[in-house]
Amino acid sequence: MNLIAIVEGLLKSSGYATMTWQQLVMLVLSFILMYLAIVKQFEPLLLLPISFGIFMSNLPHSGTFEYFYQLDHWYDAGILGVMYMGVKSSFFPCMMFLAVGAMTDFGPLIANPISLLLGAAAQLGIYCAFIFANATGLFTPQQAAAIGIIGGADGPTAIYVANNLAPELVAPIAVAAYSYMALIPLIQPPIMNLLTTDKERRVKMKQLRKVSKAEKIIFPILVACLVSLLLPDVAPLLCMLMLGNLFRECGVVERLSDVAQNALCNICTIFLGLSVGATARGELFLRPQTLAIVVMGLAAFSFSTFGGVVFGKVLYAVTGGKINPLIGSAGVSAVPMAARVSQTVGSKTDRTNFLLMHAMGPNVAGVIGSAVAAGFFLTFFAH
Amino acid sequence: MNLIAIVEGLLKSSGYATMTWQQLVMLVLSFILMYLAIVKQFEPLLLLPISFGIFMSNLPHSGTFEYFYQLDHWYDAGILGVMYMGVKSSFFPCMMFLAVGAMTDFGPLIANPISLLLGAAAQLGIYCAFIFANATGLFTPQQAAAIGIIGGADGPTAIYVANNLAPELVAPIAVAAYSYMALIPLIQPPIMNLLTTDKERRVKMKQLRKVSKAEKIIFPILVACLVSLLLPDVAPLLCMLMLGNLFRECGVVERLSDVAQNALCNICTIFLGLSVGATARGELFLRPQTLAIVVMGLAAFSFSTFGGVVFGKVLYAVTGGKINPLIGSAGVSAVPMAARVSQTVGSKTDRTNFLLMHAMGPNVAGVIGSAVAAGFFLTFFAH
Amino acid sequence: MNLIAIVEGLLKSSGYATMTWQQLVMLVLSFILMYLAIVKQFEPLLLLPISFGIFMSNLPHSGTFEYFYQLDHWYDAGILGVMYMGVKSSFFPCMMFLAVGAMTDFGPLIANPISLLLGAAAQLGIYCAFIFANATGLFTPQQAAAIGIIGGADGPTAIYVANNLAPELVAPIAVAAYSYMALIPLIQPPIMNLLTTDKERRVKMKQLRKVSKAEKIIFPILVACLVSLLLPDVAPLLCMLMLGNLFRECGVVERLSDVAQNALCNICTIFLGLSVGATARGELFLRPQTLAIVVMGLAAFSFSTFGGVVFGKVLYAVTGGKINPLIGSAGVSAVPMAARVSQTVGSKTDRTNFLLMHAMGPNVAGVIGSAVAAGFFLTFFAH
Amino acid sequence: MWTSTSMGVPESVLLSVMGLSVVMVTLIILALVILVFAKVMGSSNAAAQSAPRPIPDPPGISDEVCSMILAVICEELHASPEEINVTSIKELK
Amino acid sequence: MWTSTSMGVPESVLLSVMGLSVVMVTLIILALVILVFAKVMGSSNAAAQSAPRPIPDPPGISDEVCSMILAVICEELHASPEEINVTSIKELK
Amino acid sequence: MWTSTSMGVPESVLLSVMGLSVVMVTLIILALVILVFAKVMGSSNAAAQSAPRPIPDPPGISDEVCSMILAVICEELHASPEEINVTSIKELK
Ligand code: NA
Ligand code: NA
Ligand code: NA
Repeated sequence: MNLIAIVEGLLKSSGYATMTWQQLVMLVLSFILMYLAIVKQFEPLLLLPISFGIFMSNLPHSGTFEYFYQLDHWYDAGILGVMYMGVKSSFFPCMMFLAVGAMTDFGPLIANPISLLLGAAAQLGIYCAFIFANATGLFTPQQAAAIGIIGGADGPTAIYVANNLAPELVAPIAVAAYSYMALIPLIQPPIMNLLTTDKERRVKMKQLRKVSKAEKIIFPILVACLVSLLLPDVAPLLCMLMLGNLFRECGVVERLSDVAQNALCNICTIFLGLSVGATARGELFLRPQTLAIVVMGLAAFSFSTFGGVVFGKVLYAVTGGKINPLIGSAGVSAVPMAARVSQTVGSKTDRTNFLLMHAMGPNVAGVIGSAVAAGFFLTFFAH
Repeated sequence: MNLIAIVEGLLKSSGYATMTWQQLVMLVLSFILMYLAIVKQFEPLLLLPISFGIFMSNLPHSGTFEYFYQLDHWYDAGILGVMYMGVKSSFFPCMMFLAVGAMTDFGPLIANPISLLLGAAAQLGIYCAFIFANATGLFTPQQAAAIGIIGGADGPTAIYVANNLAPELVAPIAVAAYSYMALIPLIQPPIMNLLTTDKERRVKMKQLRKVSKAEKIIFPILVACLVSLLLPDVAPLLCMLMLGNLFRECGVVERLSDVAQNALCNICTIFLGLSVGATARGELFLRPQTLAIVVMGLAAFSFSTFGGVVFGKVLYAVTGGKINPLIGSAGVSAVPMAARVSQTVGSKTDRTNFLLMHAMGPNVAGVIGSAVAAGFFLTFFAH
Repeated sequence: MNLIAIVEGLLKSSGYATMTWQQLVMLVLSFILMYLAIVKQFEPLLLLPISFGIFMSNLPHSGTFEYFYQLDHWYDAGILGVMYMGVKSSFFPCMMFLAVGAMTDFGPLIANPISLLLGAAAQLGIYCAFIFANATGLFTPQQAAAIGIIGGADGPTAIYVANNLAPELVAPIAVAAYSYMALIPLIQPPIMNLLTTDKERRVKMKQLRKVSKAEKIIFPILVACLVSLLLPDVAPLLCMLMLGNLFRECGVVERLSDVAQNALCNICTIFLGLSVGATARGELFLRPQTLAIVVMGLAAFSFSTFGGVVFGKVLYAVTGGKINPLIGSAGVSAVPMAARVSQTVGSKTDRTNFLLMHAMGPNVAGVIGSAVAAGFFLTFFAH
Repeated sequence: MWTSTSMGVPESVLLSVMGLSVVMVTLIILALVILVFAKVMGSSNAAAQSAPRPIPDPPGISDEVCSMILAVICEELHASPEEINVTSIKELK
Repeated sequence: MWTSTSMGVPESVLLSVMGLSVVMVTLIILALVILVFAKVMGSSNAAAQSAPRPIPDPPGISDEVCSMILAVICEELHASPEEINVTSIKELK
Repeated sequence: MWTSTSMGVPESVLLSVMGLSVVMVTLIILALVILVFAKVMGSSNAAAQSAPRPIPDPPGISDEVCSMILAVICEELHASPEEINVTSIKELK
């Protein structure tokens, strides 16, 4: 042993000496995503951990991420590899939906069940992206389905489906989904303005009825039961969503509702983000497919908006002008961003038009709609 | 592929087509338990997750629960199956006891150590139920022991023992234990009134001495040490209880005491409840044994109350009327419900009689008593 | 079966009958550590769980701790054995560093980058202890390296390195590290007074410049990137530290920063402490090596202090008296204890001299310095 | 159900039509069930009025805080709590 | 210790008597140890009095809130905080 | 890199010198990068002044509490909220 040998060994094992060009590109990409998360505030709660996961995983020899199920000992998978157990088992997406449920008020939807139709129509983009993805020939149908679900604009649903149908695409799908959710205020308004007339945008909707506590308690149980029986494959996700909502509405388990929304949710957010990001290894991520996913994600969001607004116009016509078509775009979910966009576009045409509460109905319906769409794909492709 | 084939496939795989009668009964049962938890407020913190676990697990094909240790890959066990790892390893019951310890003030017990005798006497029901269960011939002695522990009126102890001696009975035992704990205000008063005279119920006990901080700190260490050495099998449970209490009393680890009582406790409550409920699969649950467990659980609670009150009468006689026998019933534990029942029954006879603090002694002693009883059974049957 | 047989069986399986002398000694040792933690307040947040882990693990037959990876079924490892999974996988030390990062303000270091040199010099003790440990012939070089890192005065770093290079020594190393961190106010002042002149101690340093938000955000990313590339083996630990700091400084993920500092940190503290303590089984712990570790830990702390102060004197000379050498001792880290010691010693000489903020720079630099030293050892010995 | 590793556009379109129909039908059923349910609950509005929920405290104005404020005011006016009657505390945004 | 898959009533009763005795004896020992301990600690009351614990703030009335209320009152009366002396804040239920 | 199960003192010293050098060099590089960075950011002080961070509310005085206190005072003085103008609320320690 001598000094020179030590220095040589150090340098050889250092990341500076062994970095591949893919890793370098991924590091730069992770910095860009951090910038978008912190400075542009693109869904920072998830994009910041995801980008840091990409960063850590692409540091050469860092040993922070291995697929634990490919190893003899799971505990050698590295810090992010250990966290990935919660993704592989679908535990984290389910916990995220538990939190979403506990944070969501389904009142506006129960008061106005027609919202559900808008929430259904705004899943159009899922299928458009699915068709496009199949048409490119770059993807298996399973992968195409996972890409389509980006159009559902629900992070946990997208990650859950990707994890079950195309685990190798979890990272680009998650990044695309959360990025476009942050971009909703840019993507939707032009489409909404293009499709609606000034008169339609001025429609003021009548105030929603009050929803009784009993209805709010029974609603999540009812939805969980009916949908899970129809599409068993989406039961874990949907039941967790509805359990969270039951915690919220039943009024006797404040403690559980609180922990689901806060400590548990935040812990899972960190681990989910980091380990999803960690799957984005340069050699797999830097392929034409990733670019195709980004393009199709945008298409999915656009067509979902299109579907929601056009169906809103149909309802406007059918109801004789009682429904403002602008609330249709909120059906893509991305709670509560999309509902706020409806409000903003509406109030730009008429400052006294408050659409927010009416848009919340389709908005939360979109969460259920995406879950149903996910269940259909899972039933069809997972067996 | 054609439309009809898709529809056919969907329907065939749907839960509506494949539901068994047992699953239907279990779904209805889960709704009843939800009703009891939410509307009647039967220990909702645990019964609501348990009932939802039953609901999810009995949805056909939902894939929410498999026994992970029977699979090649634990991560395919479903969301509730993954949570069940914390039950199988006895992690959750221990964490619940950590929380109980951090919430419990053993001051009244230290001030009046005779409480410990009442806490011991009120374990009578454990042994009565154990004898009855053996007499039916429906159960193995291990199962009988697990059923007996229902009479201890401590959820975590019951789940811990059931998990170690009769894992197939965890669900009915947990449901029975928590249900009867919620019913304590109905079960105990008639027995208490029947067994005591008006004169006994009017006894006013002298105020408890103040307990020094040092005593409170040394108490948990002392109990953990003495009992764990005598009955090593109950050490995990009892040490966690006493560690929680040490966190509380030592005054230098507020952070740990707080997290044990709140975030950690609430997270474990959700997971424990859901996964315990999930073990209640229809084909196993809907057997005569379950009914027998329900009956014997009631017997266990009744005889425990009987034991506590009768021993209270003995102490009343021995001390020349210084002990109010009503505090004996609090020895079943079910903290702090049973102590409140003592207070209520006492103040019905004499409005100026405040028994609550005196009943807290036997009440918390009952927790230790049940743990000792559990340790005895585990020593005898687990090896 | 008869009464006598039962009693006999009970007694035979009881801990009173089967306790070894080593276990007895360990129980007494655990009580002493509890006393130090509670009454003397020696880093109680970790020493209390560690001492309770020692207590539980050395109760005969308690079944609270087995090495899970030596068993057929991990879930039979006992409550502390299950927790140990988070140590074995290095998960808990990384989470502790996430919390430390989220609690640390690197502002004083960024404002005065020369602090980094003091943070480097105060790692001297690491290498002294490493040389001593090798000289005794009692330890392998891996063990010697793990012992040396005690001198870094960072609990998570010490546990991380010990876990990777010498898992059998995790317990004594952790106990030594946390004990000496608590003793810093006794260990450092004599050395500081011995090495510095009155004039040096009176140096008042000029106020630190304000650090912009952008610098604070970029700093953790920069450090994580540069150091992880140079020494990939320490990447998991260092990246987590810097991620925590990024959560803190970026200002857009309050929720994540909060959970990292509180719920997640506290939960991991309990589990880490208990399971690290549990590895201290009497038959392994009560060896001359343990005593040697205790002695060398003290040497490591002393020489680190020495290194920091002497380098402070060098800087004092080089800068013409602008640097107060007392802030050098803070470079051992042990945040914020060591910085407070600098403040106290300084203000004893001149009541108007406020060194605290200036000492915070070397103090937090010491955390990075220890991590770099750890990375060097890991690179050299782990492969 | 699908076993091939690729899917042509016609099948994709067919499956998409099918999928969107499933979503639509499911959510329509849900909407109907909710409507039926609201009727069954005895025309919800009436029900809601006949069993008014206890109004939860507006966040941030807990009982303790209110009574504390009252106590301070009493201190200041040298009045006893019984003499003062706070009819309502309004939160201003 | 028990290996058979069933247990008759006599054995059950015997084991139960045994079990209840173990519980009783264990808790009696604990009670005695506590009593001894209280004596050893030098008649606990004296000890407790010599080292009174600091009384924790009643929950819900934190220092900040109190001082804030004081500040508001000062604002209102155009008085400085030093002129007003809040002797106590009582929580009303 | 090291495979033997023991290490003599000379090698230990050599490795230690090496290790301390690595620590020193790494942290010096970091220090330099930070210095360069501070320069690049256009002399940080100027930058910090040109983009002042929004001052967060002092903990414990949330908007709701303030407006609530205002409401109580209005109640007491029979004044409407618009007539009163709270210029600042100071927290006293
Ligand atoms: Na959606
Ligand atoms: Na009990
Ligand atoms: Na250090």
